[in-house]
Parts: sequence; C-alpha cells; structure tokens
Amino acid sequence: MHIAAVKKIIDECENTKTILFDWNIEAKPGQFVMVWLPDVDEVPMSLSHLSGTKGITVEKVGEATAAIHKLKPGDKIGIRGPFGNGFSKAGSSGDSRSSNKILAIGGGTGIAPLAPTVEKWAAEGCEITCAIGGNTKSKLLFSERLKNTGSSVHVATDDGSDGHNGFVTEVAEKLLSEQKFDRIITCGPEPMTVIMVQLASRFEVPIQCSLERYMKCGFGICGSCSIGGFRVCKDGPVFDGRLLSSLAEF
Amino acid sequence: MHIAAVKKIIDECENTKTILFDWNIEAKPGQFVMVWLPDVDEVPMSLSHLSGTKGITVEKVGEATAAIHKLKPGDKIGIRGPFGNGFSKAGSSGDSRSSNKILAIGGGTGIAPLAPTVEKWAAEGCEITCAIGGNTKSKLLFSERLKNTGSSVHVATDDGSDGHNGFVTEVAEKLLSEQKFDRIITCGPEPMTVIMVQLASRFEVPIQCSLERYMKCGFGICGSCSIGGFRVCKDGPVFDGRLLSSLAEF
Amino acid sequence: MPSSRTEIAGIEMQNPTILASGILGQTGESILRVFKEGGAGCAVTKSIGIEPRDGHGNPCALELDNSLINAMGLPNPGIDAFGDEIKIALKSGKPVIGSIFASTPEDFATLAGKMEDFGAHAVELNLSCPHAEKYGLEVGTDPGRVGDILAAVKSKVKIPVFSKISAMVPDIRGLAKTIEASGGDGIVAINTLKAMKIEPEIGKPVLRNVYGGLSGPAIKPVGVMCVFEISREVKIPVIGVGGITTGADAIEYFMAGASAIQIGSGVHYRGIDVFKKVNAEIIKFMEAHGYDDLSQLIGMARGV
Amino acid sequence: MPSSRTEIAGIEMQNPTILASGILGQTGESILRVFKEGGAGCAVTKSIGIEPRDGHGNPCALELDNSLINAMGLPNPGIDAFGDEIKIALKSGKPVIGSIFASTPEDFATLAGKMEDFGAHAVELNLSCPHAEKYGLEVGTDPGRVGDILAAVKSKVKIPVFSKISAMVPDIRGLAKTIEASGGDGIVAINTLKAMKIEPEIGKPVLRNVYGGLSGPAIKPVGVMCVFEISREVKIPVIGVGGITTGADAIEYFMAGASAIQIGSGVHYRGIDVFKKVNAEIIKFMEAHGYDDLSQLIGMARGV
Ligand SMILES: Cc1cc2nc3c(=O)[nH]c(=O)nc-3n(C[C@H](O)[C@H](O)[C@H](O)COP(=O)(O)OP(=O)(O)OC[C@H]3O[C@@H](n4cnc5c(N)ncnc54)[C@H](O)[C@@H]3O)c2cc1C
Ligand SMILES: Cc1cc2nc3c(=O)[nH]c(=O)nc-3n(C[C@H](O)[C@H](O)[C@H](O)COP(=O)(O)OP(=O)(O)OC[C@H]3O[C@@H](n4cnc5c(N)ncnc54)[C@H](O)[C@@H]3O)c2cc1C
Ligand SMILES: Cc1cc2nc3c(=O)[nH]c(=O)nc-3n(C[C@H](O)[C@H](O)[C@H](O)COP(=O)(O)O)c2cc1C
Ligand SMILES: Cc1cc2nc3c(=O)[nH]c(=O)nc-3n(C[C@H](O)[C@H](O)[C@H](O)COP(=O)(O)O)c2cc1C
Ligand code: FES
Ligand code: FES
Repeated sequence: MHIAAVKKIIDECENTKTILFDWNIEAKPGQFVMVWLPDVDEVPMSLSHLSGTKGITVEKVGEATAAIHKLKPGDKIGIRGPFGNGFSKAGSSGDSRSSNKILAIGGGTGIAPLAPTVEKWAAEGCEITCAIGGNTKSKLLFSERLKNTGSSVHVATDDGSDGHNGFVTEVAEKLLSEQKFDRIITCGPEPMTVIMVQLASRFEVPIQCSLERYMKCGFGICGSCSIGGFRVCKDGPVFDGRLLSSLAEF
Repeated sequence: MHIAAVKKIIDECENTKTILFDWNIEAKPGQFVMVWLPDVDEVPMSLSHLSGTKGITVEKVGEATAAIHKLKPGDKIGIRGPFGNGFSKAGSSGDSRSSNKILAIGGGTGIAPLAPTVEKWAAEGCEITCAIGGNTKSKLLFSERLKNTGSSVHVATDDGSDGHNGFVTEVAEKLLSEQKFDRIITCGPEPMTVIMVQLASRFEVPIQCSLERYMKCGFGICGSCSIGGFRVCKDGPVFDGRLLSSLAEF
Repeated sequence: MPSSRTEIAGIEMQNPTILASGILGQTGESILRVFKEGGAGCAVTKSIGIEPRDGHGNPCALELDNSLINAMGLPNPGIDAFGDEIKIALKSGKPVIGSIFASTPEDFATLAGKMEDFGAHAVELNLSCPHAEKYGLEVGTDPGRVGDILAAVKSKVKIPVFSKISAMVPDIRGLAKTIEASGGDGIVAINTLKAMKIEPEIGKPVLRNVYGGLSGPAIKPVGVMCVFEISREVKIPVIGVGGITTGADAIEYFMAGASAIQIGSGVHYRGIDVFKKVNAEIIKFMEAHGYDDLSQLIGMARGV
Repeated sequence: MPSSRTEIAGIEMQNPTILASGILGQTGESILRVFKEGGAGCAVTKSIGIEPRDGHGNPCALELDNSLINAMGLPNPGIDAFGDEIKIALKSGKPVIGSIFASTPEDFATLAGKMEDFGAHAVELNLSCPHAEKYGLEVGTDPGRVGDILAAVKSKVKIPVFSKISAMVPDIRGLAKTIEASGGDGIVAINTLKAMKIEPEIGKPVLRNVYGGLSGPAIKPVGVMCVFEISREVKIPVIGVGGITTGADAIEYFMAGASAIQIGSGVHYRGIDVFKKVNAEIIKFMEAHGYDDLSQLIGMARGV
C-alpha cells in the first residue's frame, strides 16, 4: 500500500472534486486504485490523472466519498493499485482494426478515466470525438480538459442546460450514423453502457466499456466483483462489448 | 539450497577426491559451501573450482567425508552458499599495499581454496610463490595445478618423500628471509596458521589466513563458529593476521 | 506421460489441483471459469453459512511482501441462495466440494445436508477461518467440539466430510486423531494464519476488521509441516493448502503426505490458469524423475 | 532529536533494539560485539539449560524465500559454564537478559537463580521453541503449566521474569492473562513458527530434525497480531519479535503495543549493525512525524 499525502484539491464541477497526490508508478489509462480513508472505508476510484502526479476525481454520493471531499492538502490516504486492465488502442484479441478515429462516450464520473485516455491517445495522433453527458451543465465533468486535447467535444444534459437536451447516447447514435469510427470507448452509468453496446453492435464498431461493481480485494481473488465469471477488478474494468453481450448478468 | 548432480569425480591424491558439479553462480576464491549429504550430514567445504563448473576437494576423515567419497556421477547433493568473505587482493581496510608479489602457503586440504585463488590472481598478473605441505608425497594436493599457473611451487613433506623434509612453514620462513612479498595468503591446519601469523609479523608482511571451525548455519546467525566474537562463517573464513593475533582464543 | 490423477475418499480428480475455498468461489460462473480456463481438477466453494452475510468492511485484503492478508469475514449469500451456484458449477462435470461454516453442530449438519442435496461431491467444514467471530478458528481448535460437529455432520450426510483445520493449535496431531476417530473422511490443512498489518504512516491497523488471515508463499513451510505431522498420525487422506504457486511447491506437499493440493493466493500470483501451470509442472517433474503415478510421491518424505 | 530510550520492568535501554535469543548469543564475546559494533540496546543470551547440549545435527538452518528456518535444537554449554559468558557480556554496561529452558518448574527456578547470581538483569523463559522435544513449545502452551513455572521462578528470583511465548496457541490472550496473574513481569512474542522444508529433488526433509522454526520477514504479520492481542489484554510490558529488519517494522510493533523489540534473523538480512540501522530509522521516523518520545508510539494502533 502506498501512503500518499494530498497535494492539491480541485473543485471540478458541482459535487465533484479532484484529489491530486504524488505517486511514482506507471499506470495505464482506464486503470483504477483502491483509496483507503482510515477509519472510514476503502473504495475504488479511476485514475483521472496519470502523470508523475496522480489524481482521482470523485463525486460525493455517500460516506466514503464525503470523507474524500473533506480531505485537506497534507492529509494522508492509502492507495492500492493500479489495478485492472485499462483501455487499449489495440482492442481485444482478434480485433485487428487500426485505431485512428475514436469515439469516446462518457457519463458523470465515468468521464474521469476517459479524460487521461483521450489525452494520451490524442497526443499519439488519434482523431478523437468525445460525447459526454450529465444531469445539468454545472455537473459536466472535464469538458474543457477534453477540448484542450484538440478533440471535438459534444455535450448532452438531461435538462438541456448545455448542448443536446437528452441522453449522451442520442448524441452517440447521431455521430455513429454520420461518421465511420474505428473504435468506441465508454464509461458511465450502466444503462448508458448497455445502450452503447447495442449501438456499437448495430454500427459494427468494436467497443470497450469500463464497468463498475462493488469491490473488496481489488486484485482478483475474492470474487466480490464477478460478472458472469469475470472479475471486474482484474479481467476488467474494461470489457469488450461482445463479451458483455454474451453475459446473462449484463 | 541448490541441488546439484555430481558431474565428475577426480582422485586427487591419497584419500582425497574432487567432486565437480554444475552451479551457475558467482563465487570468490576462498569462499566455501555447506554440502548436504541426505540422511548423513551437512559439512563446510571450500570451493576448489570456481568456473561455471564448481568443485570441492575432500579428504576422507569421518562419516560425512566418507559419504562424499562414496558419491557417484549423477548422485545428488545439496549445496548452500557460497558463504564467507574469501581472499582479497586489496587486503583488509587500512592496508593499501599493492599485491604484485604474493606468497601462498597451504597445508593438506587447506590447499583446496588456495588453488583457485592462485589461478585467478596469477591470470590477473600477480607474481605468486607457492609453498605447500603434506605428510608425504602421495598426499600433496594440487602441486601440478599450481605449477600450471606459472607460479613457482615449493614443496615440503613431513617424511621428506618430496621437496623439503619438514614443515612447509620452514620453507615459508626461508622464502620470506630471501624475498620481499607484498602479501601472504594461507590455509591449512591451525598450528601452521599460527606459525605463519608469527612469521608474517616478524617479516612485516600482511597475511590473510583462512580458518576452520565447526559450522552449523553457515551464514552468521547461530554463533556456533565464533572466535572472539567473530564468526568464521561470515566475518571469515579469511581473517587478517593482526586481528587473529589480538584474539585470546586463537 | 505420467499421470497426476488422484483420488480422495472416492472422489476422482483428473489432476490434483483444487481451487481453495474463498477464492473466486462465490458464484457458479466463477467456478466454471476456474475449471475451464483455469484447469483445476476440483473446486471448493466459498464457505457458506445459514444466513446471508456481508462480511467485513473494506479494506479487507491487501498484498504484503510474499504474502496476502485478508479479512473478508465470510461474505456469502446464505445456503438457500447457493443451490443454483452449485448447479452451475456442476455443469463442468468435475467434482465440487461445498465449504460450510457454523457455530453449532446442528447448523453444520443442516448446511451439509443442503450441500448434499444441491449435488456437492463432498463438504469441507471450515474449522479454521481466523477472522470471523464465533466461527472458524473459534470452533475448530478444541478436539471435543470438533468431534461433536463431525458426529452431527456424519450422521446427516453420506458424501465425504473433510475438515479444514488451522496451524495455530498446539497439538495438531491430537486434533487430527479426533477427526479420524469421529469418522472424518479427510483433513484439509491449512487455513490462513491469524495476522495483522499496521500502517506506520497512519498509525492504525489497515484491515477494517483489524485481524486477518495470512496466505501465500510466506506460509508454505508451516503448511507443509502440518501436512507431514497429520499424515504421519492418521490414515485418512490429507489435502495440502498454503502458499502453493508452483509445481515444486505442490510436490513438497505430496512428499509430506498430501493426496491433493488446493491453491488460493496462487490465483493472484500466477493468474487463473495457475492450476494448469502447476499441474504441467508436476507432470514435468514426474517425467524428469521417472515417476508414472502421483501415488509414488505421496508421503515420500515421511519414508513411506 | 527525538529519544528512542525505553524501559521494561525497570530495565532502562538507551535504544529499544534487543538481540533476540539464539542469534550469536552463545558467547560473551559475541554479545559484546553485538553491543559495540551492532549497537543493540540490550541483549538476550542463547537459551541455556541445566546440562550442556549439542543440539540437532546438520543441516540445521537454511534460507527460504523471505524467511529462515532453523532447528538448532538448543545447543548450549549448560548453565554452570555460562557464568563467565554473562560476565564478559556485562562488561558492555548494557542490560543482559538470560534466556533459559527446562521441562519442570524446579529446573526453570534453578536456572533463573543462577542467571540472577551471574548478574543477568532479567530472565526470559523459553516457553516456545518449536523444535526441541520436551522443551519450549511443549511446555509453553498450557496455561496451567505456564502458571506453575512462573510461580516457581518468581519465588526464586528478584530480577524481572519475562515469558517468551509462541503464536501457535489457540488463545494467546488467555495465556497472556495467566502470565500476568502469575506475577510475570513481561511477555515476549513471538518465537519461530513450527515449520519444515522438503527438498523435491531429494524427496526428504532438509533439516536433520525434520521440524524447525520459521523466522524472518514472512512471520512479521503474525508477530504484530500477537503483540496487539496481548497488549490489549494485559498491563505488563510486551516485547515484540518476529521479522523485524527495518525501522518501519519496529514501528509496527510499537504501534501494536510493544515497549521494545528484538531482532534475530535481521542480523542475517542487514548485518550485525542491524540494531544501529533500525534505531536510526526509528529516530528518523519520529523526527519526520514530530514524535519526541517512543512512548507516544507505543500502543498507538490500539487507539491508546
Ligand atoms: C472500477 C471503479 C472505478 C470507479 N471510479 C470512480 C471515479 O473515478 N469517481 C467516482 O466518483 N466514483 C467512482 N467509482 C464509484 C465509487 O467507487 C463509489 O461512488 C463509492 O464507492 C461510493 O462510496 P460511498 O461510501 O461514498 O457511497 P455509498 O453510500 O457506500 O454507496 C454509493 C454507491 O457506491 C457503491 N459503492 C460503495 N462502495 C463501493 C465499492 N467498494 N466498490 C464499488 N462500488 C461501491 C454502492 O454500491 C452505491 O451504489 C468507481 C467504481 C469502480 C468499481
Ligand atoms: C570453512 C571450512 C572449509 C573447509 N574446507 C574443506 C575442504 O576444502 N576440504 C576438506 O576436506 N575439508 C574441509 N573442511 C573440513 C571439513 O568440513 C571436515 O573435514 C568435515 O566436516 C568432517 O566431517 P566428517 O563427518 O567426515 O568427520 P567427523 O568425524 O565428523 O569430524 C572430523 C573433523 O571435522 C570436523 N567437523 C565435523 N563437522 C564439521 C562442521 N560441520 N564444520 C566444521 N568442522 C567439522 C570435526 O570437528 C573433526 O575435527 C572445511 C571446514 C571449514 C570450516
Ligand atoms: C481472499 C481469501 C478468502 C478466503 N476465504 C476462505 C473461506 O471462505 N473459507 C475457507 O475455508 N478458507 C478461506 N480462505 C483460505 C484459503 O482457502 C486457504 O486456506 C489459504 O488462503 C491458504 O492457501 P493459499 O496460500 O494458497 O492462499 C480464504 C483465503 C483468501 C486469500
Ligand atoms: C538460529 C536461531 C536460533 C534461535 N534460538 C533461540 C533460542 O535459543 N531461544 C529462543 O527463545 N528463541 C530462539 N530463536 C528465536 C528468535 O529468538 C526469535 O524469536 C525468532 O527468530 C523470530 O525473530 P526474527 O524473525 O527476528 O528472527 C532462534 C532463532 C533463530 C533464527
Ligand atoms: S474485488 Fe475481489 S475479485 Fe474483484
Ligand atoms: S555457523 Fe552459524 S554463525 Fe557461523
């Protein structure tokens, strides 16, 4: 376990903060960590910042996330990981497409692992189109950060306060019908992911989906996070859409 | 523990055999190993061969050494180590002499760790004079091997059957009074070592002596091999003559 | 090619590697995957109790040097919800052992009866989990109590009953004899060692439950010792578990007297196909040393 | 600079690192060296018995992954020959604790009396060695027997009496309470774990004695757990031992409740000056975290 002192805290959007800390370790975009708040809990969080300084971006939804929101610079947290497979430009085995043109679909804090992925792949020369969604304008995460990568960024809000009035999946459907993508990556609420898997199948584009499940060990031995025999913490959190379609539990 | 199959057995001289085995590890001249004969015992033996193929050269004196003499090619033995410090051309700290001209004094199986030392140092350009002793001609170890290094080799036997009739320390005394040496290395029965330490002090030549003590762990924790607070297995087996002179137990 | 087939109390296994209880054994699908992708010869389920249980809060598992520590706290869906999982696991056609935990002989018997009804090939009594109050180790060190539990379970079921015991008892041979005398069909040794981790920078225990169980390579020498001691003492088969990640580790356990071995933490160290890998290494060892049959190795270090 | 001084049952130590019994403690000269060159704050002698004893044959110690295993078998010169060694060790001016082993309360009392006469600052009762028949673990797991031994020793000597116990007991808290109730002045935990090593290529146990004791980093999480459990239960001081090689390891034990710590295998892992190194690391940690006094750390993880 790595013990990190909180270095900086950034208010990202309503109810969501980024916690930055130093941790000298290689991590891949889409990987997550287990964050220990002593006396409170330990919860899984995607890495939203991957350079020398690492970061997590956390929405307050309950006790552990509230404790994260109360952290001050200098406070110590325990970090285990990085865990999981992360997004892959190469795709899963048997998938030999190139990854020049990518569609990234994110909802809520699901945008947290997408942002560093888009940053990295854009820098490597991919042409990325992002579509991100949230309840309302003040809850949209990382829209500026994504734009700064040079990607085109489409926005959807449930209340129409910014961009498309409706679900981000509707934006995705439009984009898929207009353009040809080599690959889709997605992270967000499970209903969004389910629709994206269907869209990807319809438009015959490979899709990688990052899932969330209740986690205990984080490294693949306890089985708490199983979905159809696969461990979200170890075999995932990023799964190929075709695998997910084949699972009864999804 | 390394399990080695006996590769080759060489009859060296009366009652003394060399056991060769493969063991891919770095060892310094003067280091020793603990040799496990399953169901019998485990005993310390100097490494007499240090290249890719390692070897020990063993005089039969009791149960364990008799078991070693009974080994056949292909038999398996357990090897722990290499242990101990080994001989050092640099000498102990505070001793900044060069080591061009070296006197190597060996008695009995004490010649076993000296031979690879002389081989190595001679190849590195040292001018080495060897004096080795044994009870009788048929018990003299490695005289040809030492000659092959290009060193001058003097011999002493207790019964005069070869070379000087008497102790090897007498040959050493003569050499020391005739020539100027940078360093003496020695290994053999303890009375021989005691005399060599006295000679070294009289002729003001630094001396390194390899000692033997009853050993159990071999790596410095049990204390069985202590001499004046020093562990023969770990702080030795090679000790500086001045340190030995200061110890009551020597 | 030499055969690593083995048999314990009439249960035939194509290979002697068994999934240990608590590792990926909470769902039928996971167990299926351990068989298909992993190559296990047999699997033990997560330990199941009478009622559903959440287990301890997080953190509940972490990696230490050369070992893992966990305090899952026996999370499980309760026996009644577990029948379906067993049924899925049984689709593999391989033997499935139902692990159960309880505080009383009666509850153990009830659980064993249900496991038998579900089609489990055997039950494994968890008499050794070191981090769940009132269960496991707390009921499993006193020979009298263990005898009572076995008597109740044996009078209830026909399938073999294995007892999984802890190394943290002063007289493991006495305990083993009691188990044999009470009709036990086999002994599984060892469970995790009671242990804990404190984080100096924080000044607190890391596990939410404070205490946990140590597993992985660090505990192997203790496990091998227990198997050796037990198998010298009793005639019923012994299943070895603790720190096995390689074929050589497994061979140590066989030579100590184990008729089969279980792997838990090894799934972390070498992946889900650790069973395949370990079995291949066992066969390679047997080939290199001229053994045809696993039984030639079993108990060898005891001079058997 | 923060101070790492500590005190146990009236014995003052300039630093809290103590040489554990059986490591280099067979001669006075070795102990002197552990003080002078090694920097230990206190030393425990090898366990000494009534009669001289050779111990077990070779092999009797080997290195495993992350641990050592040994079956020295309590080799020692016998108590009467040991007075001179204690006298040499006492030249250091530092506290020396005499470790003793026996099978009966009377022999323990005799040995303790002689250690007191020799000038030892305390005695440590070896109730936990796992590889010497009739001694150690075989007399040290039953609270009744331990109580009798302590009663006999306490009525014989005035110097503090420490009891060194094993982790391999089902109820370490009960044992600790018995020790406190019987007048024990401190508890030392833990000794090595009973273990063994089989060499697959040979098909035999490696240790001549078959069984040995596991020490070193692998056992630390078990030792920390025991110290935590014991120090929650009793008021007498606890000395932590098992797997300590760094300052961070020592801090874990302090936070668990240890008032001082012993180092054995650490001598192998980091050299004879492991005591100096560990103490320097403790002080550095205290400095970095703003602690002045070791007592601030002791029991911290228990919420003390
Ligand atoms: C791989 C992964 C990556 C994640 N990344 C992020 C992220 O980048 N940003 C973010 O804000 N959130 C992320 N989450 C979700 C985050 O873990 C939960 O919001 C958090 O655990 C809630 O804890 P709580 O005590 O505040 O809320 P609670 O009141 O305990 O629960 C609120 C919700 O969180 C779920 N939850 C609680 N504990 C866990 C747990 N141990 N594992 C999984 N889910 C849990 C509950 O089931 C419930 O749905 C991620 C989850 C996973 C599995
Ligand atoms: C560092 C070192 C290097 C050695 N190198 C060689 C060598 O290269 N060739 C060689 O022939 N001999 C060497 N010896 C000596 C060798 O270890 C003994 O001859 C051997 O242990 C005798 O065992 P045994 O059972 O045959 O005889 P025993 O009948 O047991 O004893 C014969 C003699 O050997 C001594 N001895 C027995 N066991 C041990 C032990 N565990 N440690 C040390 N001494 C022991 C006894 O004290 C006695 O003096 C070395 C010893 C040491 C300490
Ligand atoms: C995460 C985890 C959960 C476990 N759960 C159980 C359990 O429910 N029942 C049980 O009898 N043993 C349980 N164990 C113990 C293992 O079955 C096994 O005895 C132990 O881990 C030692 O084997 P290993 O070193 O191969 O892991 C668990 C171990 C781990 C690591
Ligand atoms: C070679 C060796 C010899 C030991 N001898 C004794 C002994 O005589 N008496 C005793 O109480 N403990 C003995 N022990 C146990 C240690 O004192 C200590 O409790 C144990 O090794 C755990 O600590 P460590 O991990 O720091 O080594 C011995 C340990 C070793 C490794
Ligand atoms: S959280 Fe334990 S297996 Fe995924
Ligand atoms: S043989 Fe154990 S210290 Fe040297």
